[in-house]
Amino acid sequence: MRKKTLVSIIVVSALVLALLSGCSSKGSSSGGDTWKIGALYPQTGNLAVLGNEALMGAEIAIDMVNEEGGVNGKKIELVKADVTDPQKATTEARRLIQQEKVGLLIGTYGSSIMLANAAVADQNGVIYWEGGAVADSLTEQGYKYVFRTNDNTSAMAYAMADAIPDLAAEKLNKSPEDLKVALVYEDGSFGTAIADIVQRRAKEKNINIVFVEDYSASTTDLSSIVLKLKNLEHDVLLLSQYFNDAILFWKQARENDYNPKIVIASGTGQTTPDFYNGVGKDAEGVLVADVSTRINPDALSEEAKTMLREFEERYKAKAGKEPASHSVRNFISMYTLFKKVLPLAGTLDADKIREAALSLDEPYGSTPFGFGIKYAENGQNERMFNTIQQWQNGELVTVWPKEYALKEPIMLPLPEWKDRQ
Amino acid sequence: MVLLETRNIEKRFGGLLVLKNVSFEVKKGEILSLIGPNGAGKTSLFNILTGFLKPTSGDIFYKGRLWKDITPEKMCASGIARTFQVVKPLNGLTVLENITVGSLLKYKNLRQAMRKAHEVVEYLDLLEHKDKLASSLPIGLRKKLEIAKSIATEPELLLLDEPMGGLNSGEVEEMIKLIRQFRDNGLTIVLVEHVMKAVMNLSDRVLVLNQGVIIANGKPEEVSRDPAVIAAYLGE
Amino acid sequence: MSQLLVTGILLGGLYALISMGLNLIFGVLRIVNFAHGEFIMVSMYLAYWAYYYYKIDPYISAFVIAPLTFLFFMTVAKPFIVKLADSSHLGQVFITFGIGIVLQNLALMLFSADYRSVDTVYSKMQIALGEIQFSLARMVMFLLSLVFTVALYYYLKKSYMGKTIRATMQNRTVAMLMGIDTQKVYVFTFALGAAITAFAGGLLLPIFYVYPTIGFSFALIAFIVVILGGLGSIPGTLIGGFIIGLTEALSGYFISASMKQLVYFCIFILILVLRPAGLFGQRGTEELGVK
Amino acid sequence: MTMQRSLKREFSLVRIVLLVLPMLLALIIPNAFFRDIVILLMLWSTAASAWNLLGGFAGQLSIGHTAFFGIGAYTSTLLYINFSVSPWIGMFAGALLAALIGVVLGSITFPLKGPFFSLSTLAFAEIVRIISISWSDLTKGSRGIVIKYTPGFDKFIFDSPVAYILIAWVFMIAVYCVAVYFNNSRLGFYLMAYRESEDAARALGINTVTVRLKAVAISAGLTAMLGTFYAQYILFIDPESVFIVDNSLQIVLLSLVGGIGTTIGPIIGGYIMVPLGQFLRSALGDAVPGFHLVIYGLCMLLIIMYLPGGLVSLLQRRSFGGSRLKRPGRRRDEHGAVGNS
Repeated sequence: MRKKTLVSIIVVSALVLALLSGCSSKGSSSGGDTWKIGALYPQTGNLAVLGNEALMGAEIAIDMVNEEGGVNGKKIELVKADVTDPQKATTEARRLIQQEKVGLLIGTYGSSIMLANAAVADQNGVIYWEGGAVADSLTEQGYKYVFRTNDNTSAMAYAMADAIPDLAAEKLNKSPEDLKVALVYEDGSFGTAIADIVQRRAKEKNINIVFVEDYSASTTDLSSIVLKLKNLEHDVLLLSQYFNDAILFWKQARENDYNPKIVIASGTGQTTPDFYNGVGKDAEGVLVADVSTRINPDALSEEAKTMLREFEERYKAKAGKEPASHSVRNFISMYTLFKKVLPLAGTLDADKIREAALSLDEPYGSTPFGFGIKYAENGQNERMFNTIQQWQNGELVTVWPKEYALKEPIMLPLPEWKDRQ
Repeated sequence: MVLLETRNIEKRFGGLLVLKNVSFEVKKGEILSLIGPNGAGKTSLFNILTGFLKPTSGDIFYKGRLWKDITPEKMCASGIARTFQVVKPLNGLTVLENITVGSLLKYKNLRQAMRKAHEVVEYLDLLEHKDKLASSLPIGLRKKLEIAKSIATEPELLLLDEPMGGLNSGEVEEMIKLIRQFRDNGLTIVLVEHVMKAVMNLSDRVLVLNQGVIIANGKPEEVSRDPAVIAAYLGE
Repeated sequence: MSQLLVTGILLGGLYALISMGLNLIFGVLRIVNFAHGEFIMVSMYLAYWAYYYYKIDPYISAFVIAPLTFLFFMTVAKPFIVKLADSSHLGQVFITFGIGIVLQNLALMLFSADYRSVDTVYSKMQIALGEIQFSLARMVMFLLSLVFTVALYYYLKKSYMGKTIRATMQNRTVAMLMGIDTQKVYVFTFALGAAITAFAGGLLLPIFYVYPTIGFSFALIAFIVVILGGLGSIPGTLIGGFIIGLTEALSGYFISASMKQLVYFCIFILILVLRPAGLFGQRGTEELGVK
Repeated sequence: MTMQRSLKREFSLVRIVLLVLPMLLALIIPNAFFRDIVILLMLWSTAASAWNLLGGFAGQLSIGHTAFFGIGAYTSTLLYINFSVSPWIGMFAGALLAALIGVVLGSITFPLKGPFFSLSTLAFAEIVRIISISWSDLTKGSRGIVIKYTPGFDKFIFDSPVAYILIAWVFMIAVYCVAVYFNNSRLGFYLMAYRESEDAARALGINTVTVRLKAVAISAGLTAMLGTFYAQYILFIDPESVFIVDNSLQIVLLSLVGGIGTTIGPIIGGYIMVPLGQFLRSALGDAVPGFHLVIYGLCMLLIIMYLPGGLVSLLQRRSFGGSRLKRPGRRRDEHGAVGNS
């Protein structure tokens, strides 16, 4: 009998544990002189790299705001949660709202997590402020309280397709119609989404894609695709890859002496310093479609420049490395939220915030990406875009479009491997 | 009348011929002992009769009809129960439950089956052990449980594979009594056994198998005098 | 085409090498080691830090890391292995799976999720035979897999320890009766397997890159290779590696890269059903120590 | 007699309390997060006991059950999205499909034992996952499917968590009753016999093929129904969340912690591990990334290594978990080939 009670005790205590895990809300709920904000980012598992990268960007923005005395005198208190899949995202989002009494949710990286966060926030009448994930689907759900300052998949895919005439056709002196384009992507949600839109856009611009293939990012070998491409006559290679596979692909391209003439990648695998660390000098010349802070300064407002300078100092101090676009995205989104939207709203009330956000109207160039700010009814910032950047001596510099270009594109077409050192 | 009959059963494992045209019959109500040196093919024969092995050739007649491609479950359902020389108790279950699994063959309803199993338990006086886990039993009781399980299926023909192997003399005596009881209750029994004492005073008929061939078939005392048999055991 | 075959074979050698250790642990000891991938991951990190701090080349540090791993399992982790050997296979799955979780997230805590790789001179070197190209690093992996196969094969066949290991694999009880200290054999074999795995991990570094969750995909492949080749059969593992390597290259090339895993999983199930002992395992061995 | 006694045990006071407690607590405490945990807890406990029907009673240790879970989720969702079939109906369609696939898989992998069966189920689950990704015309691939939030009973979507709590609870009780039935019926006894020794079972007239397939079908079907529940609760499914191997392992882990092959064990396992994981996640969420999983992993290790029979082994003499979780090879003689051949 004693054992029975023992087990029952264990079970009950576990349930109490569950209750606690909810009620163990740290600090007071929103109100007083702090505002509690919930941060839902994947910090473990496969999405951890960019999840933590993105979170850091948000944290820096909040540090800055707090050091300057907070929003209308209210300090921002960030409550972090590790969400690695939709189920955990749903649970944690509920916890932050119900238990931690956060007045607002921010996130994230990874589209499935983003969708889960947004759904909970919108159901609970709380604002969800997206700072990193780019899937278009976020703003296609008819949510009322969901906003995204940064770019979306379409912007990225369009940039990839639209740059082909200038960066490929011109350099190879062919007309865009005659170009043969190959498209390779990882079959995750991001890669698939990019691939779909790129193909649609290419058709509009009558650029003909002659080869399309996908693969699982978890693979340990990509030689089969590399060899297919090697035996395929094509001028441009479009890539949409995650991390490990981006490095693996490029390493194996060299191993198998596959020499693409022009490579335009979407901004994930090839965007971060990890890619350069991974493949070293071989990264030189690779084109990447992404947002960038390495753009022509003349296109930026003074505020944007100072904002960027400060961010980069803080980031280097914090992480000891160069920031990737994902942290900057979150930084800018959160900076906009805390510096522009919340002061205007003066409260965490969702409708007030929505009102304030919709009323914003800032010209292009007012953020370090060159974005303006003008939210559409569906919450998407319309004044956003992607540029094409290129790896030049270890850093990504914008080379397209002209008005934002920092440097001229080099190595187009790419030299053969044997001619590289 | 004849309950079970085999005609020129032959079995080879690869090149090795373990049974060579083995033909014999089992009459209803008798105790037939199957003896022979190790490796004579006794267990193989059992496995063939119960469908655990397919014979290379030869026919098996049971209750007058020919049985093609037989399986253990079919044979058991038709009234042939067997025990294993290396006993196979259902370790995770209690003694009563072990036996219940057997009685479930005839009694679909668990409650009846358990009641039936309980009778078997009393019959084999395992009462004080009925709630023990099979895995916790000593070898003597395991052998008994092995038989109890098969009895519970209410067979007509019972194939016992060395039920007395590893038992002490006391237990052997008890086992002999038990087997005789079974026969008196109308069961037909085929017994593979090395304990000659048991074979001699139990069996109505003895079948001697040597290197896959039947070398003798008759009353115990005749067989024990048969020179071929003595040769087989002592070796030329 | 010839290029494709070469790539497939080289990949096969790589797979064989990372599976060799698992073949000892799972194939011989029947310990279902779900932490195999994490063993690889840890050794890759060790190699990485050795390179990062002391500029020790992975090919050299591998020769240090492997013995260290061996010692670690012979001494510190010994009681754990004994415990593992006594649990049911399901118990083993989850003990090792738990260890996997712990290791993976320790790595995350300590080293962050960043992708780390080394840039050695040879990691980019190419050898060209006419049309056919291949990377030096992969070639080294391939050759070493051959060396290991031969060495391990003869070790298990000829040496006394090898014989006791095989005896224990055949029948633990009998081995015990024959006065073999089966516990010692278990620990030794496990440590040996772990050491080989660690060695392979170090060699992977110049070709791949390391991050906390890299293990899983390797582990799955290793299991497939071991079962395909035959449990406990060292040459089998080599062949199994080649088969998977080629399957991956060919199906990826002729069907589709997204389908190649599908293809080898199907092959895996087929082999399991049609010839559970694997291509080169002796029949019936798959039943040993398994209910 | 014995029968009633065993039934009394299955519905003893302690157990009834155990089974009802979380549901009641969740109803009393109007705390959405707590309710959320209780719902997930009941969901996974139920999934674990559904697995246990096959893994525990029949000893077929599948680590691919997420395949059935996902098949259930996708079947009902696709029927709902494309043909606006009510998920209530879709749920049974999914169960049927999963059961069929389970039977096919079961008959293919019939000869496999121990780890080989487990690995084959793992491979099977991976195959299903890959198909779900690449057959994107049907499944929308990796992008996953968002189920529009439109409350309504026929739509299986509710605005109040109470509904989900009750449904999840009914599922849990239903599956518990199935487990009790297994434990006290011909089928259950035959499965246990098969688990303990296939030869002995066959010698006692048990058609091991059919009983095993029955178990697979029931287990797979019930798991699939839970997949539907998951989809309707989270309102978003994608291959990475419903077909991922972690689900399979989680399901087995709960049974293992609670006590395999027992009726109440898997449920207790869920009661312990789900809140634990959640507690660590939220308590250590602010700490270094990964910390909470390290702790979780360690807890899991301790329980499995030092309580091989699961928590239930504290409760019952008769949880063969202990005897199961000893390496069978130890008692080679009982698992050797038939007879002495």
